[in-house]
Amino acid sequence: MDACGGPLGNLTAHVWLSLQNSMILSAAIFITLLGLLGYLHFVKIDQETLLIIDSLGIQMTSSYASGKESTTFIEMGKVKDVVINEAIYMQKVIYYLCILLKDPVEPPGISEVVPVFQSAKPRLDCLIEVYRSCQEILAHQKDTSTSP
Amino acid sequence: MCAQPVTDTKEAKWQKVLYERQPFPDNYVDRRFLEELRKNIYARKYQYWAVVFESSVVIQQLCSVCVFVVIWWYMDEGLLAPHWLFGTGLASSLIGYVLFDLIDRGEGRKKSGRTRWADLKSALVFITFTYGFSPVLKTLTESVSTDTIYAMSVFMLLGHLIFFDYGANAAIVSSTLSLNMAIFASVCLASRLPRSLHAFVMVTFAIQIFALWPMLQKKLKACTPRSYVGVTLLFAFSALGGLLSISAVGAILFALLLVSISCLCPFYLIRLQLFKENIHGPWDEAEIKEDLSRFLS
Amino acid sequence: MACRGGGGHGQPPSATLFRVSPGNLSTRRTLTHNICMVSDFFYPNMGGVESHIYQLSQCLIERGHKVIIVTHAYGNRKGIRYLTNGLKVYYLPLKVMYNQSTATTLFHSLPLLRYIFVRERVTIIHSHSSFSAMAHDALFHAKTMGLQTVFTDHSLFGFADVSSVLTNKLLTVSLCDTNHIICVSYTSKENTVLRAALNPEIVSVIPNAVDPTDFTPDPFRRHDSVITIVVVSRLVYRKGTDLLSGIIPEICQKYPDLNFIIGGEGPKRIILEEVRERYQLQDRVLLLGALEHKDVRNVLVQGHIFLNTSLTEAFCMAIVEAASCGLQVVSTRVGGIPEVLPENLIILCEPSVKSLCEGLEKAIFQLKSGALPAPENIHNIVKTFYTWRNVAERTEKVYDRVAGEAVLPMDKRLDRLISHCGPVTGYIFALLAVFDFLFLIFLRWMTPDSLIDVAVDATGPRGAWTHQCPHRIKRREKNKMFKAR
Amino acid sequence: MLLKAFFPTCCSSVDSGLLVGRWVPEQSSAVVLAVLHFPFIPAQVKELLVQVQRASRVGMAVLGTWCHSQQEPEEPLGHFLEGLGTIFPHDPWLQLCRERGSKSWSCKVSCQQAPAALGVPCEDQVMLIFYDQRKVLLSRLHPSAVLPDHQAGDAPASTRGLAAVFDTVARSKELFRSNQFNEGPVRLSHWQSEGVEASILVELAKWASGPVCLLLACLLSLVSAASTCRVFRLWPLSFIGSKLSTCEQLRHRLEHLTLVFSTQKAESPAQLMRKANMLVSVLLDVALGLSLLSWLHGKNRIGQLADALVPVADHVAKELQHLLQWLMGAPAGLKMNRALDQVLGRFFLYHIHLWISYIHLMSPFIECILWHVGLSACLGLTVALSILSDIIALLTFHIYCFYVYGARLYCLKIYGLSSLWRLFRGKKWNVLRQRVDSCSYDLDQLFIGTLLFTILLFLLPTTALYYLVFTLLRLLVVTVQGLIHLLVELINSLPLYSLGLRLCRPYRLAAGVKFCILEHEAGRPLRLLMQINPLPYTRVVHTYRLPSCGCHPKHSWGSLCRKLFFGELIYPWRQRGDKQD
Repeated sequence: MDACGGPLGNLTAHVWLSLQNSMILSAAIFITLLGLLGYLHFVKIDQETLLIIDSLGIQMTSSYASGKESTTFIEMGKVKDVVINEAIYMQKVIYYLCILLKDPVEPPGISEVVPVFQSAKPRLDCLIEVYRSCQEILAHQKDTSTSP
Repeated sequence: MCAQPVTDTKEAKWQKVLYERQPFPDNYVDRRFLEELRKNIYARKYQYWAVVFESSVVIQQLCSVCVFVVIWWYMDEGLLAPHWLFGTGLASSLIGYVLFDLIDRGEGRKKSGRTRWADLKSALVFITFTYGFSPVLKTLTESVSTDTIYAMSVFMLLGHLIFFDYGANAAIVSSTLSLNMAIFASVCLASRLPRSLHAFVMVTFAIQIFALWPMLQKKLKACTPRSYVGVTLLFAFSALGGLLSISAVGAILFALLLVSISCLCPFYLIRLQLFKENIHGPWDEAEIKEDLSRFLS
Repeated sequence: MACRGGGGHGQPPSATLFRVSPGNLSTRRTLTHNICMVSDFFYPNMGGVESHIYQLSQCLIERGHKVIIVTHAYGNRKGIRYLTNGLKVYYLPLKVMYNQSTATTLFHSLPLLRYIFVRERVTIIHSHSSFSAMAHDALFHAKTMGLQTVFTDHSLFGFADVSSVLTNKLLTVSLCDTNHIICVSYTSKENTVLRAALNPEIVSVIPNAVDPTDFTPDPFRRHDSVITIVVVSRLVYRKGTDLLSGIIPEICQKYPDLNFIIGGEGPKRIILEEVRERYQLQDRVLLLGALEHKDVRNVLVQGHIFLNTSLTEAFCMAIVEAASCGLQVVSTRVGGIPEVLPENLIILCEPSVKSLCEGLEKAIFQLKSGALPAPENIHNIVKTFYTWRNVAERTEKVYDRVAGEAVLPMDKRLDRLISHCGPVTGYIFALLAVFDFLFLIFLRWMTPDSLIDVAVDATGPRGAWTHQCPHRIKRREKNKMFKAR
Repeated sequence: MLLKAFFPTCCSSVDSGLLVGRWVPEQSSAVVLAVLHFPFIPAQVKELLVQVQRASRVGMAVLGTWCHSQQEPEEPLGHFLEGLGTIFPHDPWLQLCRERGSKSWSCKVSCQQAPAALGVPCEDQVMLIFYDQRKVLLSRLHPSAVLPDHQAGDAPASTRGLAAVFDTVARSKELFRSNQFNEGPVRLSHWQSEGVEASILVELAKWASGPVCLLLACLLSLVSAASTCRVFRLWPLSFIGSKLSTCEQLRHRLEHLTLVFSTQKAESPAQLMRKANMLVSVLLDVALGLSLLSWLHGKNRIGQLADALVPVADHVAKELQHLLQWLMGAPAGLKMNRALDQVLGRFFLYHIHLWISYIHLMSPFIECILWHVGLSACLGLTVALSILSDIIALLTFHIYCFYVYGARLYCLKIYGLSSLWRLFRGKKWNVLRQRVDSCSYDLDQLFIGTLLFTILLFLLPTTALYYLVFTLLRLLVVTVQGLIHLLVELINSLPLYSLGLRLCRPYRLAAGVKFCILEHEAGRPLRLLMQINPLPYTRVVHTYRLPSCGCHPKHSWGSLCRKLFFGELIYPWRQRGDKQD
């Protein structure tokens, strides 16, 4: 650097600076894009589905903004009940639907609580509707499994 | 009881009890409300001259600090030879030591059970350690700037004055901390002196004026108050004189400080007592007046 | 903890309304309130305030009101819980600063508290304990939101030292526009009126209560060959543990047939242990350590005399509990203690070792001469004194009165703060009140009240819990609560 | 209860026939495994079923009929199909029909025990679930705790839920194998495995693996016997062995190899997977090591390296000398105590001098040592890396010494200052009650204490600076060693085989299933497609991670900072008294 003094040195320094600037810029853009992709792929949930199939199980699907889907299926044999619960969430108190799983060791106990619609967080009236239909199916299930 | 007819309620007398249902609403305010309120029951009456006499402890301590700083200045300037100071200090210490026992005719010594051998041992320890460490002290703060040392010393001497045991019963008082801060300041200042002998003499002098002198003072004050006042006045004037030889402005300011502490502050204390309004009542937390430590010792 | 009732699954509401038991129906009133109790102190923490809130809430629920409790999270216990009879408790995730009291910034709790007040349609905020920062926060926010406020003071404060000067100023600010204040004894009322510079007309005295069925005497549990003195208190300076350390050797030297049982834990326990070692009283002074509330009765019934050495006390529950168990009570004459029990049931002494020893000797003499009434008789007298139903009735009257009052609008509130709390403090807190109001407007703009789901009532006139078979749930919940303790 | 029929997708377009499979009564589900085509002789069919049942220990039965035709089955055919039910008595009797060329399916269920319902179709009660036979056969459900009694034999009822379906399909491998080339008297349709050629190789490998394993196991047992020999238990050797990461790594690898080549058969799929993972990890390790070896030994790189090493060590020593000289001046304008500074500086300079002479003494042998060390790369990259780590530790021994001196001095000062500070305030530490009590000291105690306090306080910056500088150097070395160790750990513990399996055959590691609705119309059976939900990568790694050698401590950041502040020594290996944070 010190070999080429005068205007030439100045120029090279300038070019180098602008090059470095553009590199920084492109790196910033790249990182932002990467972050955005990551956000769309891992964080932003577009749609959540709850599928309850009589005598088979409950399937929860959440599809991300990038199109990735993640599915969890819970067999009916493990489901103890579906309930609406309240929780303090951030600076709010919300209602949420959750699935209670049976404890395999101690049947009347609950081993796990699986919350449903974690990102959508629907309001109570909507939850009640879902809850009623879930209860209908669960009640039907219980009737048929105990009667024969 | 709530079912009693209304005519009775007029005659029923309100009682300050909770266990009876009384025919009054819950938010009823009786004439006896707040009748147990007392004001200023623990307020003390102060005598002006008594307060002035008590303030002499503060004066003494201020003067001690002043004398110490003046002596240090003389040493630093080379106006005072260390031998001379050491000799004077030794002589005055011996006189003080004899006085200490003479004032109460050795009663305090008997009570504490401290032997003369222990005193000698302490004196030896002081002298040996100070003498042994004085070369270290000399080089200790070489690289530290003089301003830092001055700031530190001022801070430590102020701390010494704040935490000194003036006889008040407060949480902040800690005679140990006070003495330690004074020694720290003296070590800092001594390290600025030109030779290690100077440092040694300075630290010895600090011990005499900050540790031994207050002990003698306390005894003087307790046994012969009149001579104590005299000693205080003498000490204050000598400190003022020493300061005057360095700086006239400083001496005037110091004299003003002494006057304000010994005369003005007691006056204000007595005046402000008139505005005191302390509320007492049955809700106060009871104080345990007895000394309960006797059960444990 | 699930809200099964919330789904209203299958039960037609008209059918269940008639299933309410007749006893319940008789106490149901036309005017019911939605009450929110706020305090930092609640179960699983143990103490007088905690049990006061719990018992009062239970009795108010019984009388047909809707009651919820808001407190801060205790360890793992956070979120929303239901206790006996559908008493809903919000354990809010707020940071605890000192002595189980939350840190306050005066604003950070507003979003959550406002959300709860709106979704539960609360009409009256009832805060407890002047030590609780959350209670004061809630009062402040409730007044900003235009809700009626009631405050219960459970403690006494001096006026002499710096800390009490500061706290008294804060109490003045907090209570200057509170609708009504409840104190637990007349002494406490005088204290609170002086501290907060209040009009005594808006201060009611409603004592605490004990559940007399929990504290019944059992004379067979105690040995009549020796005299047993029971002390149950936290071992701290304010409870006079230092006095106790002086009394124990004095009395034990005088009476060889006398034992002490001391229940409770605290920093002063060490001096009791030292006294016990020094005077070789290991077999006569029994230190039980921390007691659970349900064990207190079992300890009390083992003794003949109950000793209370408190140095300050607004309303001493411990002596009422002891008297209810049929013990002769010896206590210091401090605070509201002289108001609590009639003279024939208590021996009052000055707070000094000498006076307390004399009181104890008098009690021992009475005991030996048989001048004391039987425990059963004492119990029968005491059990009529303080009941939670009575407390709830009287509190309800306060609510009725408060519900009719108008809440000060913002401008009047600011005027009152400035005129009532002194020039500096008044302006500062008026400014804070304005900030709070602006914050509330911002929150209302962020999440309008219409977007907040109305909570399903657990208690109250439309409560889901009152419509279900209460007994089954009661038992289950009770078990759960005991486990938590 | 709703009747669920699991039907393989590969059979959805085959000719009509009988449905062969297993009936799971607890869930009222019929798992169809194959379609048996017309014509057949009933006795042979029964014999086949008995045979398969014996081999797989699954209750096989004819579940019903399958009809794949142009139009709706005509009356006689319908009667015929119903009539078959009397030959193969089963309850309930399924009648599946599909019209050729269209997508309409129908299903009838007839129960024989209830005579009133005989032949009465109840179509809304049936659910058809299609599944891919191959994937279900090969996949393993996680968590595998659902199949604990895989070896226990005839207790298929104990597996619950969908695991039962998986179990049934997995056990009836026998059925799929026996009729691969349509030779038998009965004609079956089901999934047929491909890749026969590859399977020959696999068979060969299986044959060969037995003796190879035996041989290697013998060799390994010899090696391990040698390593446990008494000589290595003697004091200096055992101490060095426990501190050198090379020895740890070798021991770790030896364990791996003995496990992989043990002649015992893997008991469970998890164990098999573990073995495979270890094998792949060892193979990869050795491959990387060999490539490193070839790179090192080509073009005299060892010589270049050896030539470069001594100047580098010299250079480092020079730099250290400069650093010390800088510290002996007034570094960064700090107020140091000149006398102490000089003493410390000279002491460290003398050490560096010692070090340089040691290096120069060593320099003729370095190339030779490096050459031999390079050979160790054929044992694997991890071993080479561990040796590198050890060499770094040896070459920076002087830094370690400086660090220890600095830390000890600093630690002494800190503890002295903290107790003297208590004396300064008139307090003392009560050992019995573990708290600070107030105490009244004698005048001479106070005086000496304060004198020492002052001296220590003014000397502290000097010591602290030396400590700080050498701690930073030491931390640099430890960080480099830690990075190498991390790399070794990564190679050691990454379950490469499982990850590869997850990448190429996602269905092999199943986290569960998911369903797609194919047809949901009133009056027709609900048709669902069952797909396999693969295990996420994080869980694959978590489940199949190989245990690491665990000779390194895991400090929490807080405790590390605390130790650094108080001048306690930090080591890259675990101390005896250390607890894992």
